[in-house]
Amino acid sequence: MLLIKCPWCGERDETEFSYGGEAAIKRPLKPKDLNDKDWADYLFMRKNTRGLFLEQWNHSVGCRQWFLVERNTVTYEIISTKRMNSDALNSEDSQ
Amino acid sequence: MLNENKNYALDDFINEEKSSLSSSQGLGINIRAEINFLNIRGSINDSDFIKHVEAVFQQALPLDFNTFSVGEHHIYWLAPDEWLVVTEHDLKPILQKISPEIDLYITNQTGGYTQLILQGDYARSLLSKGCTLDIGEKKFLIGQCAQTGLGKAGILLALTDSKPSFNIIVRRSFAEYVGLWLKQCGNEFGVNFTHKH
Amino acid sequence: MQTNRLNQGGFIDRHKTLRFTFNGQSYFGYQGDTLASALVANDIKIVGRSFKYHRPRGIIGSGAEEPNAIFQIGSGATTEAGMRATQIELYDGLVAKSEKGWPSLSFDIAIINDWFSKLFGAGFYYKTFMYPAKFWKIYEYFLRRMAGLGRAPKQPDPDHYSHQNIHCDILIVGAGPAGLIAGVSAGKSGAKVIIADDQAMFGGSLLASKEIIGGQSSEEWIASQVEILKTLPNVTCLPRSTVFGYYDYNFLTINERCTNHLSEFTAGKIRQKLWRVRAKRVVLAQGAFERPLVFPNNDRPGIMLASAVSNYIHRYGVIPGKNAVLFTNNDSAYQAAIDIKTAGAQSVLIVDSRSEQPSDMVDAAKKCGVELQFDAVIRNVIGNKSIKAVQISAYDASDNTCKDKAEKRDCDLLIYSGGWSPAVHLHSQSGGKNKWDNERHCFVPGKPSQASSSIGSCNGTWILEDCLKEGITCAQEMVTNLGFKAVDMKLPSSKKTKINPMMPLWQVIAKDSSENLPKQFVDYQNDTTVSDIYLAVREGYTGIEHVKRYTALGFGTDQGKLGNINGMAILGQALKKPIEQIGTTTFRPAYTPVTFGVVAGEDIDEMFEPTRKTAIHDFHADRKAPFEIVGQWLRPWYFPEDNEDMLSAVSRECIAARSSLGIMDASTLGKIDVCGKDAVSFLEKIYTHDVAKMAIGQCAYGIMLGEDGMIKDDGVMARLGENHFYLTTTTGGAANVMSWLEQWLQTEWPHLDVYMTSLTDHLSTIALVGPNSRRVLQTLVNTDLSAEFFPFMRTCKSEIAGIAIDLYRVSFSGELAFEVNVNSNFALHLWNLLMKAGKDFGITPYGTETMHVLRAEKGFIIVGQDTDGSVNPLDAGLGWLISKEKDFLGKRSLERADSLRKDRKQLVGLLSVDNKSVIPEGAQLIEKKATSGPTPMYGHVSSSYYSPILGHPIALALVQSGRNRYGEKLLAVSSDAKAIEVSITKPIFYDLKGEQQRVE
Amino acid sequence: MKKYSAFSLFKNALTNNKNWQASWRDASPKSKYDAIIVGGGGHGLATAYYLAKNHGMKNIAVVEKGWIGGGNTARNTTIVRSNYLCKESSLLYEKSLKLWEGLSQDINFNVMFSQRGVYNLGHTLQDMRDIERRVSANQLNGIDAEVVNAQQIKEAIPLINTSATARYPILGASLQRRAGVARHDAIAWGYARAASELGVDIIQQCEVTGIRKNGSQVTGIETTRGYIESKKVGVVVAGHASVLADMAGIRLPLESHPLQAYVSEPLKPVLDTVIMSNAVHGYVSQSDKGELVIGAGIDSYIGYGQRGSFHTIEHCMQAIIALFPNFSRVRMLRQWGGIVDVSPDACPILSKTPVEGLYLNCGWGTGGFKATPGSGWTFAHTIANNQPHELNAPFSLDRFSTGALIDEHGAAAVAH
Repeated sequence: MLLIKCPWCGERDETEFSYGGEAAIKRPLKPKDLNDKDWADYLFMRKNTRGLFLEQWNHSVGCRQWFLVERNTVTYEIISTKRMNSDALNSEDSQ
Repeated sequence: MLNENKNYALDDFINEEKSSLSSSQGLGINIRAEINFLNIRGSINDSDFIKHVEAVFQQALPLDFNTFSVGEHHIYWLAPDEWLVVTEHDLKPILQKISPEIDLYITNQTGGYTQLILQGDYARSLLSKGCTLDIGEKKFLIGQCAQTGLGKAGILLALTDSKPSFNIIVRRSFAEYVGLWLKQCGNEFGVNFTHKH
Repeated sequence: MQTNRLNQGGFIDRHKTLRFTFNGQSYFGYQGDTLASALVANDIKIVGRSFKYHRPRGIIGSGAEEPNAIFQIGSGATTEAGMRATQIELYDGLVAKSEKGWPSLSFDIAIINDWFSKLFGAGFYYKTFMYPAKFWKIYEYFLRRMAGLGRAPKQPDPDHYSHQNIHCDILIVGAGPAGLIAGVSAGKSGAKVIIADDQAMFGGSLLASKEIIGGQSSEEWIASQVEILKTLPNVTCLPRSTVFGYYDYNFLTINERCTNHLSEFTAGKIRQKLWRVRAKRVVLAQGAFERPLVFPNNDRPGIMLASAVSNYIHRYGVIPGKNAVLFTNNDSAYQAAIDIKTAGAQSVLIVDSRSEQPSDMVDAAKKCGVELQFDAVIRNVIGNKSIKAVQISAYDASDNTCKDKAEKRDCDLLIYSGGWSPAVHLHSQSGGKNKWDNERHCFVPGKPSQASSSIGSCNGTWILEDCLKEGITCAQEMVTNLGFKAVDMKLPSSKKTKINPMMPLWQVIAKDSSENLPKQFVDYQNDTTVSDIYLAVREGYTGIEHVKRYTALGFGTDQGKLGNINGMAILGQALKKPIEQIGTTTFRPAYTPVTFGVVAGEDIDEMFEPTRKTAIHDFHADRKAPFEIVGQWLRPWYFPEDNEDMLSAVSRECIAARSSLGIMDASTLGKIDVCGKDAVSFLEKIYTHDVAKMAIGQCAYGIMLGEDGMIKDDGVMARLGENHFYLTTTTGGAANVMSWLEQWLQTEWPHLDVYMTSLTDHLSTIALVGPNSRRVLQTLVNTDLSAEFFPFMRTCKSEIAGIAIDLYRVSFSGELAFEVNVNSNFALHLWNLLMKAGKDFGITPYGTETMHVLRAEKGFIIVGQDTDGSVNPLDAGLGWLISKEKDFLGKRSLERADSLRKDRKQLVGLLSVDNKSVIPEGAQLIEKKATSGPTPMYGHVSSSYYSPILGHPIALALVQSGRNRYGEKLLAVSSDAKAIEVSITKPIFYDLKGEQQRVE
Repeated sequence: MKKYSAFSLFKNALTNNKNWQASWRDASPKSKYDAIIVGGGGHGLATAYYLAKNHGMKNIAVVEKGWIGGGNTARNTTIVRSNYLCKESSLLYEKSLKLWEGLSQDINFNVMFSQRGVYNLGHTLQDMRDIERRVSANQLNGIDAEVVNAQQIKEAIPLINTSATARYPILGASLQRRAGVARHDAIAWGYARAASELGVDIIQQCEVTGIRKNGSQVTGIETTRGYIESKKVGVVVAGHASVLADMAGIRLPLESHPLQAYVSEPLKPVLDTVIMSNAVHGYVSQSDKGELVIGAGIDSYIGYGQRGSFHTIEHCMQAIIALFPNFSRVRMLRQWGGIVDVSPDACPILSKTPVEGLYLNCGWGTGGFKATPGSGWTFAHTIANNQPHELNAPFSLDRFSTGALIDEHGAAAVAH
């Protein structure tokens, strides 16, 4: 049962949040320039990391804000949570 | 005559409770009628926005997360760019004061919310049966509010005094569920529904 | 007759006699008894029959580890299965039945399993019952009836269960000496403390001991500590509360049994509570389990753990036997010998596998007249329904075997102790590993993986003084680094006993191999014997997980509390490996079983999920409209008059809407207010049509696609201002769409200045539908509703009887229609006004079914019914909505190879050729049934109704390259194998030109 | 290999069961194999068995990082059915179901396949439309299926709550009578024994740490027990598929989620069939041992921890009590979690890969157990012939580029 620190509302029970999956998947600026394979990569291919993983959560029952969570997918330990527009996102390499 | 702020969602429910429920044992629930709700959106980086809101409402806009300000109205923080005004005042004059020049976006939510007031010694115990938030005396203080879950509904919870009194603001279509929930879980403590006019 | 009841002692009230029945026989016990202690008091030897071999079994333990005394309690709706007599507090009228044994406990016909047990070795069922194949059903029928412990009730549970969330600084699990003193020192510091213990009384092992602590008797000491805890407002004491789960982030679950000890059913009371705890720190002090010893026939009734004997004597004033033999490999068991001798046993002999060496326990035993025999073991037990005697042999530590020569010793009780296993279950659940300790010969908790620490005997600390010390220091460390000021606690003095190390004796090994000896049980509950483990190894099941699964070791309802360690050690011997290389076993919740009811809590029946009603619900209910569940909402399905059936009601409603005036409650639609400088550019990315080109006041039908190009949701949207829009979504999709939009906005385009606010609850929507809708509405509003001023697909603000409204001239029926949005507080009032105003035109309220018929007649789709996750806009015939110029979500996917396939399924209309059969929704469309192999299917029927206005059935379907097949005929085949001939048409049946909705 | 039978049991009993031999050889890795299967779960062992039996390959190894059958094979709720919506899925699962029907005899190991029927409940009008659509499709695909109404359900399952006032009333169900449950451990041990007999090396405690390539051709695997050479490597590791694929530089359209289940204490027979309800997220059957075996919905987040969150269990309990109000006093004995790899279209990937000689079998989501024999059968074919069997051709990796997804979301929704 996770305990997630919303960057605005503080620590709340997992049940207040909804999951957004892998973070920092940048939508291609010109989709029509992509071939089918590259488009599929963006659309479906995922890191599905075993270990440290950057993901998106939404405080859906609370302030409705989407934010970033760095979490170990094996121990479930949350290393840090950050607001969307913080540097973490930008530093993350985009596919 | 039509009562403009009556929340029909709970109406039947309340009537039936009135007769059936035993007197309070340190716990009471009021359904608050005759109040208006306004949702405000805007950017806290926009000082004009903040100034204008405070001018319109004659009251400070709570910029601290999960707090509310009390004056002529209750103004609750909902999100970094969103607030909820709960007021007994007529909305027309307020809305007229709003300048189109300012990036302030306002929606009337009066029909969208129901407010309950939960009061008494057992209020905390009752709430924590269905709320995972830590609302202990030391943790959840007067002037604090939080959007959280109660049972399977989302609520806005605020502590207004040391009785303690909690304001529970819930979306209209979930109000009946929350009412039922409070009644069922409140059995343990003896809930008491009254309809305040 | 309570023949084994002592005249004094124990925490029981001899003035409160309680009557109970066991297998139909009446007995008496006292207030304070457990069912087990009462049975022992009444000298009941056989309490059950074993799982596989149906051997007679007696009570072995006194707590959660008891494998044999497992009963069905009560009857009817309130019966409970699998209950341990050792954990049931006796109450007056308690009814208990043993769960096996037919025709009777003392004579169980299935004992033949025991005689032919060689046939039923580990995993025998994998090797037989295979031939002939079709007989398995019969074999299984009998196997299932042999298996299973108790019976589930047949009626709904009348009891109530409750949940309680609680946050604390420190949760202490177990109120034995270590837990108690930790609780006191933590509590005094002001930290918020919860201390839970699964027993009715705090005190743990001290309840059964005569220790002196700080000059007080253990009884007085417990009382004084509990007193302190009770006076501290920051401490919550939870007796009868089992911590059964330890999850991530120090989330623990406690099962408090509130009324189980009072009766089978207590009306108006909560039976059990689930405490959902978030603790900053956790102290694990649940104690340890004593291990049995493994030797031939070690399961006979009259064999009991040493700790259990002391418990029965001290806590319940019950003496389990008169002539006892005690078999041990360690010092702790000596206490039981001393206790039972002091309590009045005629003879007590200690058989110790170790050589004699001076120790306080030995002296104490000798002093009170206990006989001792060293370097000896029990090699067999005589008597099968109750123990008559034991065979004692000399034990040769050099080659670890016992000599053949045996002497017989009569006794009516065999006490045994194989040492102790710390209760590392919760530590293990929390993610912590356990490590084998070769001094203490047990698993002890390794490094905690969460903010917790183990103290006392569940940390492998046996000596009382050390346990108390650990309790104090642990608590003080915790409170200090939680920012509280630790209070000084002085360690209460207690007797320092010198104890000699135990001797690891996992199995009494004879010269002859164990297969040839009588059964030596490792796991009593599943009848797992030493030979089963050797057999598993022989057959290649050598990993502990394999052995456990193959032999069922540890898979009983005691989850191996007694047998696991012995089993692992014996496996080690079989593999000639040290036990630490066998690996540890991980424990999972529940520590002890918990009822489904308490885990479910209050959220059952109508509270299982919120039911949402519109502001106009009362009207529908008054009209006795049946409701359709859509998402969480209740929507009126149709409005029967008198005792109309559905078909005639719907026909009446349809005709009214098409010929004069219908009214519908559309309030459940999702409604979203969108504003902000970048509202247009945001919505351009979301919708497939050109949003920028919309004039202010204009409405449009819009669809949203997922990035995969498939239709996600649809609805009317309107431009209310330069940067201000109003969107509607489907009823079911509302919440998803809102958070989906927020996700795109916040995570992909955070630079956009857009604000979205839900209006779903604030606004109710009333649709006025039909040729007379304008005329009637015009009588109520000042706004000019003529086509000239208010044409199709426009919106404006207006007012009815002083109530502000938003008017939309849109149509989901193909008729002239208006949707009225109004503050929900006024919705019912407004609805009634409209009903009144429409009276002369026979205004007819209609529900979702009529709405479906009307829209189907026009070929309007319902997302989720006429589409699923595999339908794109072109398939649905909505290509006209797709903007050529701009990009939008999902556009790129429409150009993938598969999206361009010519033979994709497309939305079409269907008419039944006989012009009267209504095609079942879901029916598959084929040309003809294949004589062999799969029949090719070209599509399926998504919507199908009888159209009253047309006087014949209509249907919508998705058909491969359907738009090229107009006129073709197919067969619609439904699950009842009926086939209806249908012809493919355009997906529109009524008012093909769309004149009604645009009518001037 | 000594044949298992009532007679062999009897014969061995006479000799105190001392003459039983090992079910399978616990082999050590050789330096080179014709084919290596990574993953000693049911699917991997079945693949090895059919490679040897159907395709005559003898020099094969199955490498398993722990103990065979210790992953999802040991952690599922053992439901076997084939009543899927899409032709592609239903034919694959039906092949599997047919193999189940003769499996105990084929591998001479009682997998206790119990064809007690599976009910998929419908609670809304849309549920019933979807059920009708799926059942009629099943029938036309030659798969037994029928639609039953609430009353028929009540007759078959007297304890179920069919009250019309229930929060989610039961309107009807699809029923597949040939569907049922099986014994999870037996499937791994039985295939291992049969494969071992055909010469397959079963290598436990051997974790793969790398996949070696020469250009685009796989050449072998690095393991904790050394390098093993092979030009054909089949990866069948369920939840860990992405991790293994990554070693070969392949990205997959998968997310690994916790899936939780729990059992009650063993009870006398109380439920003789299998009930599934996607609307309320719970499915339940009773094992031959008497335990109620109950599965919950998957947890929302990616998780390799073989455990999920407690509220998922709570919700599932509420669902089960909604269906069976009399189970409220039954007690939960043990709960656990597995790791399921979920694909975008809720269908598996049984496919060749961009790396020559590397084959993938993954993406079964919550539906893997039932497919074990069919998965092994078709995957073996794919590896042996370096091209897919007609039954698994549609489940290729490149369907995600072309967009030719097999959409089970439509009506079958969650597949258990």
